[in-house]
Amino acid sequence: MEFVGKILFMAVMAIFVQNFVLMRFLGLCPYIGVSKKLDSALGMGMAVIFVMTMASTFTWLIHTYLLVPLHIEFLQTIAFILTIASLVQLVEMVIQKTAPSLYRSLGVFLPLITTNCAVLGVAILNIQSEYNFIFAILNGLFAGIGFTLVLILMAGIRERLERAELPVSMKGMPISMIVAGSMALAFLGFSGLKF
Amino acid sequence: MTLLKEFTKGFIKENPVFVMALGLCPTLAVTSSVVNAIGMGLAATFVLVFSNIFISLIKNFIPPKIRIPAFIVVIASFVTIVDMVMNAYLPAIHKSLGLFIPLIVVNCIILGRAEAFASKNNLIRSILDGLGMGLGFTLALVVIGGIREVLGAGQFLGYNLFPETFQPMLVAILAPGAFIVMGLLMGLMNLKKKKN
Amino acid sequence: MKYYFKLGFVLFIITAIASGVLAYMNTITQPIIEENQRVAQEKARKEVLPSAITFEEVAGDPSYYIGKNAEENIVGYTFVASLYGYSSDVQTMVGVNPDLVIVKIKIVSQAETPGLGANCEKLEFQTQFSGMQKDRMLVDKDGGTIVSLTGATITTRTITNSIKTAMDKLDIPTEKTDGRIE
Amino acid sequence: MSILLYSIVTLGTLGLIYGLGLAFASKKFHVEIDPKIEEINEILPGVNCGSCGYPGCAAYAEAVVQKGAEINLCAPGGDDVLKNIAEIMGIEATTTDRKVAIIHCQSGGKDNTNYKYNYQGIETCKAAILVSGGPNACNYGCVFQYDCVRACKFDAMHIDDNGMIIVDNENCTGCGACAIACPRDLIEMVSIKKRVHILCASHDKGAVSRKACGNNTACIACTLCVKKCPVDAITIDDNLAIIDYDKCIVCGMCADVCPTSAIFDPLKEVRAQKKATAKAKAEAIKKKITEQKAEENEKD
Amino acid sequence: MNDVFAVSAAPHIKQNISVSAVMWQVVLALMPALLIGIFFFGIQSLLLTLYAVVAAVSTEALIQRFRKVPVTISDGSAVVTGILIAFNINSSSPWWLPVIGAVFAIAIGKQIFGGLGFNIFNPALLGRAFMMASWPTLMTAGWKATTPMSNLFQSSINGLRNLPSNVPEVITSATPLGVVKALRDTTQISIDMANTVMDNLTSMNTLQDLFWGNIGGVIGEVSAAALLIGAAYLAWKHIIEWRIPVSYIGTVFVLTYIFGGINGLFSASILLPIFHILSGGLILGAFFMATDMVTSPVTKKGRLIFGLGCGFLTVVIRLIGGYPEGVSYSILLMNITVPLIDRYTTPKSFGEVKK
Amino acid sequence: MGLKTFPGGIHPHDFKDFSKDKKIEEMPLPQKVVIPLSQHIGAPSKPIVKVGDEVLAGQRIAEAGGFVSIPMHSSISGKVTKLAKFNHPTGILVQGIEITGDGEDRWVELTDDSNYMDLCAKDMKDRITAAGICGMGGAGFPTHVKLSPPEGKTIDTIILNGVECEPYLTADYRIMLEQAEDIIAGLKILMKTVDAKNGVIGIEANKPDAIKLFKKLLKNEKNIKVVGLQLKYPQGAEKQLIYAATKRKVPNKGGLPMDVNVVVQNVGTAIAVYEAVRYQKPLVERVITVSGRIVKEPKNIRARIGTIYSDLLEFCGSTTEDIGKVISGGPMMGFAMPSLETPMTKGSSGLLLFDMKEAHREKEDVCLRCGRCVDICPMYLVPSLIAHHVRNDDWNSAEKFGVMECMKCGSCAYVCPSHIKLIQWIDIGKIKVSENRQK
Ligand SMILES: Cc1cc2nc3c(=O)[nH]c(=O)nc-3n(C[C@H](O)[C@H](O)[C@H](O)COP(=O)(O)O)c2cc1C
Ligand SMILES: Cc1cc2nc3c(=O)[nH]c(=O)nc-3n(C[C@H](O)[C@H](O)[C@H](O)COP(=O)(O)O)c2cc1C
Ligand SMILES: Cc1cc2nc3c(=O)[nH]c(=O)nc-3n(C[C@H](O)[C@H](O)[C@H](O)CO)c2cc1C
Ligand code: SF4
Ligand code: SF4
Ligand code: SF4
Ligand code: SF4
Ligand code: FES
Repeated sequence: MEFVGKILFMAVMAIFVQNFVLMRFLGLCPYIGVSKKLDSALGMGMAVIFVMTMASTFTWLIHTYLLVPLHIEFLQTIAFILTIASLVQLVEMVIQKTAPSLYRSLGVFLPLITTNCAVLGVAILNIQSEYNFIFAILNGLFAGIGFTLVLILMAGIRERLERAELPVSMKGMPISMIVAGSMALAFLGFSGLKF
Repeated sequence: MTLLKEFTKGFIKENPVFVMALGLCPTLAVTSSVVNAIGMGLAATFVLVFSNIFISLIKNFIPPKIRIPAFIVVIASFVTIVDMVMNAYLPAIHKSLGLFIPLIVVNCIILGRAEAFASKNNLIRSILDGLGMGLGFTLALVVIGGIREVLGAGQFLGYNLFPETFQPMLVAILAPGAFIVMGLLMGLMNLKKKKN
Repeated sequence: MKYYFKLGFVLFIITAIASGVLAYMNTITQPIIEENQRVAQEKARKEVLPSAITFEEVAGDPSYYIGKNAEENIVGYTFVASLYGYSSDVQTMVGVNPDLVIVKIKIVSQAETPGLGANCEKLEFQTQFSGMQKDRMLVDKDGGTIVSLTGATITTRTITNSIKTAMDKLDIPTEKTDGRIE
Repeated sequence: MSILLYSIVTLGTLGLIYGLGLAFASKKFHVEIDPKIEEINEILPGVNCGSCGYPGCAAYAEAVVQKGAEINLCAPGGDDVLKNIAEIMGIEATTTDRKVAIIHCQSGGKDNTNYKYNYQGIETCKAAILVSGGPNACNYGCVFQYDCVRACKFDAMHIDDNGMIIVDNENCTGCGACAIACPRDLIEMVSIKKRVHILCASHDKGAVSRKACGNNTACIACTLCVKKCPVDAITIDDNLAIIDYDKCIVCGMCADVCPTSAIFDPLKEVRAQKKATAKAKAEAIKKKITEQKAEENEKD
Repeated sequence: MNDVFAVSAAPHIKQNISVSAVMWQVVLALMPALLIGIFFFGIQSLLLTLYAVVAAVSTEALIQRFRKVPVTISDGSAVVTGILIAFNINSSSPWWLPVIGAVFAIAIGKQIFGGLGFNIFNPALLGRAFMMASWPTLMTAGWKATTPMSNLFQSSINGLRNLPSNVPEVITSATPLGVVKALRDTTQISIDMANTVMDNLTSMNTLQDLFWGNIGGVIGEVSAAALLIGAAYLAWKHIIEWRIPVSYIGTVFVLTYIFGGINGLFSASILLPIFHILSGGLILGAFFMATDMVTSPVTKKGRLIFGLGCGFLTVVIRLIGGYPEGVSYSILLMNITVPLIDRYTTPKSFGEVKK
Repeated sequence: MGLKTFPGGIHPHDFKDFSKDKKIEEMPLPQKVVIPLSQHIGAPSKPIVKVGDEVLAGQRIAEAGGFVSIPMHSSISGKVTKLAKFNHPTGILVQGIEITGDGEDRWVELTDDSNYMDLCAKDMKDRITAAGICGMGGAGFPTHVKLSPPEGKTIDTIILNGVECEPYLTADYRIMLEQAEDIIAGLKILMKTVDAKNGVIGIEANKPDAIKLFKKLLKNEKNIKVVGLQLKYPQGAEKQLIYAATKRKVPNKGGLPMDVNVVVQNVGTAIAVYEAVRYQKPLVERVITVSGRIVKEPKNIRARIGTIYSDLLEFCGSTTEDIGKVISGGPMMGFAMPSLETPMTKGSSGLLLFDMKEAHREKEDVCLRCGRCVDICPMYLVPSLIAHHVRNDDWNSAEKFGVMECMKCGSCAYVCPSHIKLIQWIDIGKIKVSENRQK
């Protein structure tokens, strides 16, 4: 029971209270870049959830069974990014070959993910927070879900903003930033959540 | 393009933050104070310059298929160096920048410059480009950090600007403030561009 | 196939060089970093338990240090209390005398809201804990005497509770020492 | 020192494994993408105007490479883009003749044209013509709600003081967006060199259309132009003169004879100037001759 | 007879209604609450409201002038925003608080999106969230429950102070919701005492005070009765529709009944949900802010979902969140989801679906 | 009373007091009529007379132009004076036949077949076809087509539409009071032609005397029901009426009444059918309401088809103030006309005159997203979104959101606080989408 409670708490923290995008400033580039259309946002979100979970898994293994025993934790950054980059590329190639339709809706976003702070961020945070293997994977999953949630919400809003008579100089990036800020203001409502 | 222009283009015209909107995460995350902004800016500049140097040196030996992984290794190495050095000699700033130092690796500015510039240009130009872009990045960070620190804490570089009774607008140094200040600055840039 | 081995080889070379350089850098910086951390902790311990000269680590969960003065007498203990506050883990270094009366506390790590919870780093706030005992330690909102930070009751409660739970968990040998100080 | 060794070995091995893994994967899961698509996409202007008939530049690039679409469809890109695409595709470029928009109505502008009722509704042409056949007295003419101007992405259509629409031939790329937007089909794309056109689209009888036209420049189907045209480029179709641009040689004769000035001659001023200089020359010669004669007379 | 008739597309008759009529009626409907606010908190509340309204209206005018678009301040929407900003602060706030709040609300909350009809977030609530994040102490402390004018009433909170003197200061919080929050947060109080306090809070007396407004709180939320009068007027004029308020309040009712008690599920008396509904900004939020048409779904089903979501989030924040009150955040959070709700609740056209 | 209704809809002020209690008056013979050749949905009729021909009232002057078309008859006796394009209530120019009257009102011979109910269904239908009847409720769909369901479709119920939910109009109300027996006779004929077992007459609650009258007359008819309906616009719209009266839902996306075994006809149509079958009298006259605040004497007039509106107005004593707007039909769905020199058609149910103030239409504001239009749309559409997509030339989305399902009842535009001309946008959308579909 306690275990379930812990997982629930972790989920709520990662998705709402400490949302990766709005509160931790991780993964902003795709958040702004791929939120123009709901369909792409969904594709990107799914891709990110997948990659973040995978990355959490592999980086945790590498850290725990390679870097720590050999006392070469200082290679963390370089080992993690290599792992993530290769992982993403591998996934991309596999999907492209085996599921072309999935690739068309999802795969195009994969290269973007390599340079997404959120993925490397969650890998490092897992280590910093000293999560065990299960929690590390789950944290990756929840962080990805949190990212996807705000990405989709943002995409919905931006599709509606297409209809708005915005001041010309606010179109595009600037208004997205303002929306993100307003979303962050609203998400402050979750802060202090405890149970 | 003259060498001077190569250097200065990153300040305003091709400013990586305002114009190209790259590297948004550190831009917003570390600009709650000017000190952090400078720290981050200089760290990124260091990585930019040295990875540019390195990449323009080794570009001819790298087969195109593994160009990206190779660049990433180079960049990651410099990032790790910065990380270690700052931790050793500037522990305070290192602590407040926290996670975002290793994340310089994935900062799109750096990989972007390596890809788009250093892998195609000679050493001198690459250095100037890296330096210019890095300083442009720093400049942007300092501007944002300055605004946020003054509004949100009533301070600049840690010095109080206002009398004790002043109640600063806290939101400016919180997450929402970061986004909104950034959005307004970008809008302002657009407005100016339109006027010209 | 040969081509691919070449690719792998180039990547190998690059990573090898990189890791070599990094390993070298690490040998230079690592001691400094560790020293920094040690000094910082030592300083913090000194700060919360000024009468101690040397500290002796006692492993446990959480671990604590026994502070001894020049005469090798136990003058108190220090430990780190930590709990999740408003938006971050707040870590407090606590120094207690052998009677478990707080000598001093110091917030060593927090990322609470600047201007609110972050004010817990202010001296005025920290000094009010000096001289407190576990059961008397209560935030004003809960009927105690600890004046909470304006607009940051949560942080205040967090710190107070974290110290309490840490004290509960510590199994400091209760035998009294004669070498009383202060 | 062992750390150094560990580092090199670990990371090197990681690098090696990843490199090999990717290499292997890239071979196993290789998918051919035509690099030409990318190249063409980069050359295209990227305005996504749709004048090529594809949903955006990227789609056009794909269509060129994979479906063998015509390479001269991009109007905004013009000859430069055409040449570049031709180069990439290795095809001989056939340069497009630059076309611009002309408007077959000049009924005096929004403020001067005649109206049959006071239109109260949304301000678009396509809506206005649906309400009782359009507010203007002429059932064929421009309703001046400026759908065409809004459709133009290149700022090539301007509204003058009278509310009349002027095509800016400099900016016009010939994309044809305005022609599609106009619900009265008043806009036609013609070669910039052949901009002679009828300033009227009314198929009403002469008297009716003349009364309705705010500018009195209606085509009344008097057939004078038809008779005058040296290459028989003009025909009358249901009370309206139509120019066949395959035949038109831009001589401007039709415009000269039109009793209602309903034909636009782009070279009118040039011609007038030419005429003036010719006249001046002739006069000079005449003068010279008279002078000579006078001299001769004097001599006599 | 004039020579040209007017011609337009059908329909040729039109309901006598316009944007400005709607807005000014909302202003009218907010007046009872303002009057009660002035009655309990003094003339200061009126001044604060005026500051906010003037700031909102002039910001709107300035920005529209700058953007060179028609100035539409006469439509009254900025006035509504201004009033609601002032309604969201307490009467002892400094004058600049509502002013800055209103400027932010109009500039960032509304005009930057293109003005009326295009904003995603409820401007007044965005303004409130902004003030809350910027000056949390001003926004949460310093409630003044009564002024000399209303001394005739006995504040329920004062009534609570008559409890045994060993009740810690935990319940000195000036708003009833603050008390509930403190009860849930603190571990320093015995179960018995907590139950006594709870019982006191949900007593008929307290509820009456909540209903009439004899409590601490922000200017606009103080009297449920006054707000309900305004809401009834709007409902009668068909300006607000039942779905959002009903699903919102209904959800709060059910959830607080199930989870609201301090001794586990279903431990609350049936009066607790009523206490939750009457206290805090729920009535103000449910009838005047969640119903803001610009920032709520256009479809009927969507509005039900919207109300449901608001109710759920409000209860979550009140019971386990960091704040005693969750109305404004919950509405803001639901504002974010409106485009998606609209998208997925588009009704199917009338008629049996053809196979 | 358990009044029935449909979901959605609005409650506009009904303005029927102007003409509600005015008995139907016979319009004196006009000097001139213009018979447009498109008075109905479907192919235009083909003229069979030349300029100069002498014609009698009731004489066929144009043939049906196809199956979905009707023949036209001269409505007065006189001479054909012009074959040209004339104004049409919809505002466009339409081919028509002008007949200048001789003032004598000479008719073709009419029969009186009192045993008309013994005719077989086919003969009845033939007479209806020959009489050139198209729906008189406004849409103008040829009646004989509705009465010829394709193989496999059966009709079990005929609904007579006596709703007249449009404000101002009272023509149907008056004929229901004054010609109730004819209407019932027409209904019985209609039922026989398609072998329908049930008849329903739907009447709105604001005509209680009509409901009472029909209830009385139909006391002994087991298979004909009178259904009282709540007062709500657009109760008279076909799908809504069918739902209100029978709880049947016509399928969306292009479903027709016959898909739920129903045919709906206007009460006026029923009279025309009765006269056509019994007397073989073609459709050459109808009742029209002339109304409006500024009309001197608002009236319900029985007038010949093709009468020029200005003549009708003169018969009502012209107006008291300057005319701002002239509407053919009801105020919700009728057409504003640029000119009064326009002939009335078989579908013309009203002529309304507005002064300048009533004619004034506000400019559009931006959409408030208030959702009123969504709430009241009886077709469950999202008019604001459709309008937005049309505005942006996004025809696919417009189609996806159901432009083609809209019946243009105008309720949405009526309630919009931002004065958005929703119907106008939807109209553009309909045209573009059907153009695209044809491609
Ligand atoms: C933007 C923001 C930041 C906040 N930061 C803190 C904080 O760092 N620490 C804290 O204890 N409460 C914080 N709060 C919580 C509020 O101040 C809240 O009032 C708190 O629950 C206790 O209030 P009190 O101290 O007035 O009783 C914050 C609130 C907001 C809106
Ligand atoms: C919005 C709307 C309102 C209508 N109102 C009426 C009405 O009040 N009376 C009527 O007879 N027909 C009305 N109609 C027309 C009917 O839908 C239908 O066409 C008619 O009853 C069929 O009879 P008909 O063919 O005899 O005209 C309305 C149509 C629409 C779209
Ligand atoms: C029923 C109703 C509720 C409203 N509620 C708010 C509100 O909560 N906050 C606000 O700023 N404006 C409100 N307005 C005014 C207006 O809709 C608001 O300024 C728009 O959100 C600005 O685009 C309301 C208007 C109406 C008709
Ligand atoms: S829209 Fe018309 S005027 Fe504008 S560029 Fe295209 S063709 Fe020329
Ligand atoms: S679109 Fe056609 S009708 Fe409209 S303004 Fe242009 S030319 Fe005139
Ligand atoms: S969308 Fe069509 S059917 Fe719906 S209310 Fe508007 S006009 Fe009527
Ligand atoms: S009624 Fe008008 S303002 Fe309201 S949602 Fe519909 S179109 Fe928009
Ligand atoms: S800097 Fe681009 S995702 Fe973080």
